[in-house]
Amino acid sequence: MIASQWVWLAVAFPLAGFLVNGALALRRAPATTAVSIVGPGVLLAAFAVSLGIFFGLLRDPPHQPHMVPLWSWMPVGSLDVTLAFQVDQLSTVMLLVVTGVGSLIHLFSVGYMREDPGYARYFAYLNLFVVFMLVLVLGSNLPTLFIGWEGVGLCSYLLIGFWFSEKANADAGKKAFIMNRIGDFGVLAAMFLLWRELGTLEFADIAARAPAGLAPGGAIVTLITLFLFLGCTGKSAQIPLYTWLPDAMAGPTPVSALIHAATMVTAGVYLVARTNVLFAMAPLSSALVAGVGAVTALFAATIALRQYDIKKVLAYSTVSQLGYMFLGVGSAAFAGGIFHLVTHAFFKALLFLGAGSVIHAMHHAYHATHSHEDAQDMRNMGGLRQHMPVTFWLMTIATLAIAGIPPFSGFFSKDEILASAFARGAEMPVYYVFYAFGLAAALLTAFYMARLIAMTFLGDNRSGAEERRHLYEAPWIMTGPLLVLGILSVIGGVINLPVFAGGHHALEGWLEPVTAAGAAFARVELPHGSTELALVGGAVLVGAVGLLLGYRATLTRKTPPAREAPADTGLALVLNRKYYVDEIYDAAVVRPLVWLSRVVLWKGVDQGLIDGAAVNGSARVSRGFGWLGSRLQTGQVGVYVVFFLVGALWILRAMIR
Amino acid sequence: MTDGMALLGPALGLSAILFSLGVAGVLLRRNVIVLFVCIELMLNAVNLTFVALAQLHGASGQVMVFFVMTVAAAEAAVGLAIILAIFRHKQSVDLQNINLLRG
Amino acid sequence: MTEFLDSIGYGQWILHALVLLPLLGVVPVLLGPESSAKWTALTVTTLELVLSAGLWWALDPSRGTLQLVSTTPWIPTWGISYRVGLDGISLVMVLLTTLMLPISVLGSWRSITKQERGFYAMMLTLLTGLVGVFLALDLFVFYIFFEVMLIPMYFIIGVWGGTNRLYAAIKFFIYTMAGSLLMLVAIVALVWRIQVVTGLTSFSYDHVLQHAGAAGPLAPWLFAAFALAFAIKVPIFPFHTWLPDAHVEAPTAGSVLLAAVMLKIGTYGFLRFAVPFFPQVALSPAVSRIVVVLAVIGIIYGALVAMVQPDIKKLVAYSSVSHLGFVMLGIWAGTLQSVQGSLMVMISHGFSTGALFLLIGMIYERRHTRLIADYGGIARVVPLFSLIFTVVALSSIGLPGLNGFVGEFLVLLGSFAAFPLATVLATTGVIFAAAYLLWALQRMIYNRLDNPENERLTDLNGRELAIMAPLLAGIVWLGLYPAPVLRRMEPAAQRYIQLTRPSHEAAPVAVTGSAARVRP
Amino acid sequence: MTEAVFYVFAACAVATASMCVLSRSAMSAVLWLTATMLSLAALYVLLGAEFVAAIQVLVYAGAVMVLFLFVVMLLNLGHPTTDMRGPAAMAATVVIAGLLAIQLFALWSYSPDRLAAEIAQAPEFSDPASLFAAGQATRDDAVARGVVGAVAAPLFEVYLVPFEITSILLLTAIVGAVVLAKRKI
Repeated sequence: MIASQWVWLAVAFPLAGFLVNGALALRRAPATTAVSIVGPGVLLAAFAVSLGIFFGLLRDPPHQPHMVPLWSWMPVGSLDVTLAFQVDQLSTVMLLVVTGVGSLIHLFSVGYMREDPGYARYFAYLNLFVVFMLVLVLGSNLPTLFIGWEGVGLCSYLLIGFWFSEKANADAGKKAFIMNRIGDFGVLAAMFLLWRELGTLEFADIAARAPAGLAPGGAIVTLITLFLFLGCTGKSAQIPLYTWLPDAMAGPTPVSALIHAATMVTAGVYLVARTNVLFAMAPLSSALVAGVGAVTALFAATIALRQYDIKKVLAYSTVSQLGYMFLGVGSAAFAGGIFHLVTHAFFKALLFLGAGSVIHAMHHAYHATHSHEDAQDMRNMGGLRQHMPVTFWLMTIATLAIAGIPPFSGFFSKDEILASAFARGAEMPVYYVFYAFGLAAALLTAFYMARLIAMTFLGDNRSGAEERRHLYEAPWIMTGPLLVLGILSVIGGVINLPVFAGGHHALEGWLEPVTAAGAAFARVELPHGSTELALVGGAVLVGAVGLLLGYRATLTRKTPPAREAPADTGLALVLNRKYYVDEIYDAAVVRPLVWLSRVVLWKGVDQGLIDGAAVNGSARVSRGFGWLGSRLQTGQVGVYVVFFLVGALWILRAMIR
Repeated sequence: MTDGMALLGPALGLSAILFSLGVAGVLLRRNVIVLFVCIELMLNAVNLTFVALAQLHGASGQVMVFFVMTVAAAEAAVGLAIILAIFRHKQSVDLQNINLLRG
Repeated sequence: MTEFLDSIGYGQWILHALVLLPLLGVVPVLLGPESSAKWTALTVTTLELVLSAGLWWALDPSRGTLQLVSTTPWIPTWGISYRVGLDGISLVMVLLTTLMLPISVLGSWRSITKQERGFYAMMLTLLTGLVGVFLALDLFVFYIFFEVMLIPMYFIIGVWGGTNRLYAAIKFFIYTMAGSLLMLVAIVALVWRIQVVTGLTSFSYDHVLQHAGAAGPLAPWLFAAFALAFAIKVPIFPFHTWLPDAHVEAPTAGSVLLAAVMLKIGTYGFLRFAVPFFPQVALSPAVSRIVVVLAVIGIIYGALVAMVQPDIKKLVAYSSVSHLGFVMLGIWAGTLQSVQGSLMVMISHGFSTGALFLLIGMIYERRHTRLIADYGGIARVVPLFSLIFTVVALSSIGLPGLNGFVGEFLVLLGSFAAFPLATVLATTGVIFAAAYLLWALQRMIYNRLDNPENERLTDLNGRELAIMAPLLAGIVWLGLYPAPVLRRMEPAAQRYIQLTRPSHEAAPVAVTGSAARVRP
Repeated sequence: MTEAVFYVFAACAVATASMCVLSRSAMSAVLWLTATMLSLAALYVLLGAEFVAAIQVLVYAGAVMVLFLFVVMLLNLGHPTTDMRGPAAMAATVVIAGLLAIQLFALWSYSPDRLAAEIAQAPEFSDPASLFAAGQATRDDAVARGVVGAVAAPLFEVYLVPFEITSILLLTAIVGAVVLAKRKI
């Protein structure tokens, strides 16, 4: 047990790791062993600290968060932004998830990235990411959170563009950063509004002052929450700012697991849960949150149906699952949203790492035969079950979890969100629609996950005869973390078991002190009895049907390898091209903006109007006068004399009376 | 009052006539040498004024005439040298052919 | 430290020493051999930096008034005296200046090869002008320093600049001159009006400040003249077009000083002179609206135009237009947070833009091109350069934890109460900032290395690292722990607010009733 | 008597000056100007400036005009048809020189009495008598010290520095003239 005051250690360890690895990265000579020890080591140390703090909190659950001020950051008049951490039930949960899942992914990376020339740089970035993520979840006020908020975006940018020599990777990183920035704009605007209205940026003070200082359901609180949610859509890849996340798969796969599945992208959900009182006070915004979540869940799931890149499927799946979480927090089930965040961290990290393991194997196989086939295309896989049994079984577990099959973890969390949305429908009927969307998304989720498993692991192998001999299971340093995540995916639901399963909503009770402020304004009464059972049964049924359909639809048809595959047509093409959203954004926003900047503003206004007309124009006018003057200089002395005499006469006229 | 003082007005009038004649010459002639001659004429007109007013103001007026003469001599020397140089260059002393000052 | 400074009478001579030392340094630079000019200049500027460091302790941080004031009569019949002094605002500006000078001298170490004596003499003269501008407390003396710094810069651009240097230098000169001459007229007119009312002819800052109300109906015109001079210097859209040309053509040191210090003279002028003299005019709704609209246009316009620049120096130049827009917004919003934020933006813009220009200069020395398209993928060959370039770019973008964020955040937070819509629009600037710098970053140091000329680039050497080290330290320090700087400036910022809005409380304004209810 | 002599020489001066302006060749213009100068020398005597008159004859009419003659002969311009300007210039000349003459001829009416009256009205000068007193003092001086001494005293006392500067001017002019006129140095 560790006192909460020592929470800064959890941040300091990865920070030290970042500095060490960063220094090693700048050296010409690789220091693989040192990096392998330092990189995951600091994470494990941070995890140990987190566990200690957690047990300390468990023994004596506080009603007020423990504040750990570090130093005064921006003291200006009555504004006194302190760099401070707060340890409470919510931040502890996040702390555990970040350091725990983070440790596993760091370990996995040791195996996955070992041969990369940028190994030390990779771990430096990864450690730095953890630093910022911890600052994000621990920050006791919005500016501190914002350090982490932007910091994780930076690390995401750096890691997506890790292999920066490919323009596509660098593009993807930049896109992620800029889209996140659009969201950050929202967070900033929300901060300004909060400061004006409440005179504070501390979470504790916001929770205390908001009920009195803001009108529930009023325009101000709605605006604040909308701005906050804009930030969440950027960070957590919701409509309309989701397009960066699939592109972000350009980064190394463990990065996708850590940043783009388990931790960073869930920051938006965390932020909503953290400011739950505001969202609870703004039912309109909550409905929007839930609605965007539900629509995103369904929308992304449809796209995932026709993706061939194994990571792209998982990316859209992540977008879709994040939609679920927002559906949850939008339905005032803040604990439910966090619950799904936790279980999703387990099984999605597992899925990504499993995919990483598969890609690793495929990559090595293609590398061995000097083939340039796409190691991530599922059409080139198939039948990997024989070659990678551990990965196969673990990914199957994760699939069952995400599909919502009891008793796996995803079942409980997903079910709770759907039930909450259904329950909110009693107050606002539009939530029934959201519920339906969620259910449909569940069906599609099960479908595309079954398709993924079937295409990858079942059926015949399509990688090629020569390559087949080089397909091996990953080493223990990679399968070990997978195994742990597999266990967590199975039993993860235990942290918040519902009553019908013999539990008592432990997580909900644990988070009670944090969500209490919001609960005063919006509280979900989960359905009981037959309704509950019907909902549960429906969800399970949908999941099972989806799995079955996906399995059958994939295996009954013969899948040709990528190089022989016919081009998609019709709806499949639209889905494969992600509804052309990227193209639409490009044509509607990016290109016009660049055109406006280049042609209108720069060439037109700056060079044409201001410089050309005004500045050089005045120069031209004075030169014109100068030319006129020089015309008078004929060089004929007589003319000068005439001028001179006329002037002299003029003066004489004035002098002689 | 001496005799000369009664001549102040007529002397100034004569100086005006001579000066105007000089100006007319400068405007009328193109030959650079004649131009110089006319300028000398104007200087002489001014000298007359100085001398006439010296009756009232004291010897300063006469001293000024010395200075004017000195400057005139210097001007004549340099000016004529310039004319020589230009003539060598252009084979002409006609002002119309000399427009080095053209802007 | 304070005791030590007192014991050597620091406060009595330091301001004069700071102004005179560089001027005296010109003599050995010009008389010495060509090869030792840079060493002399480095010694003098470093000495100046060391000397000026004591100001940090010499200033009483609890008072917002002007301190260490020293007056020497100069032209008594016109009421002109050599009067210098400083407060928290001048303090940080002077320190920024004295820090930037040795850095730019080091930055010119290899790149200036012709007429070195002249160049370093110009640099030292420029230092006198810059320090003097921030210290002057007599309008006439201020004007003189304002011009003094103009001339060396003109020569630095015009003699040691790029291919199109004459156009840029003359444009810079005439632009600035046009404004400053109007300002001179305004100064004289103001002093004359005050003389009519009070019977005392004095260019003294305090006297003018106290009686500026005497301007009467002339006030709008006088303010306009002051504002134009400073607006050109800032520069505010649409008076900014000299900046890209000057930056592109200037040698590295010129760009650094132009961006890091000289632009701040415009905003400093607003803070010190234009607004406190004529608060009724400057903060009237009509003028406020114009300034705020121009500031917001500057922020967004600068960012958008920066985005499409093919020349990296021009890109940074336009980004300056964008950043300085924040400063103007903050000054006009007039809350403690926004004014402090403006000051922070001024400082951190000095650090990050100065560092950017230095880095561009370093890579330019190697490749002799400023076109972004000529680079690409160089992170692989020059990792250290790329790392530092990335950090500096991120600080310019305003990443929290680095210096750029603090100022922008405070400006926007403080301005929101006064101009909500403008502030929200200005906030979009952070998006565009990310867009233009990251895009440039990607095209320069990421992507594929497809130009064989870039293969041979060498990474930063010791001297260059020594140049960047203090700047990087400042970037991180100001980003994480700006509190000492903020505390130094706070009384002066308070005083500015009191001067301009005597009726308002200087504390952050809670406009709405709801907030008032919450406050205990 | 004095006035009659004055008008005779004045008429001579105007006539010769007119001939100088109108004469066709440069040579005769120079000679006519010399005649004007001699007439003026006579007038100087009448106005009480005997020393100036002597210098006028010796230096001006003697030396400077000879220089002109030298140059005219050196250039050997022959007999040009005319160097008069065209009718437009003629008209301009008449207008400008006429206006100038009219303006300046107003000076004719200036007598010492009128001057004294105007000076007395002007607030800047207090006493017209002090001005005339200077003239009287010069005449007294001339009686006492001779005509040369009357001019020499102020020249070497009050105007010493300008006098020295004039000598430098002359030196410069000599050097300049030599440099300009020589083909090669």
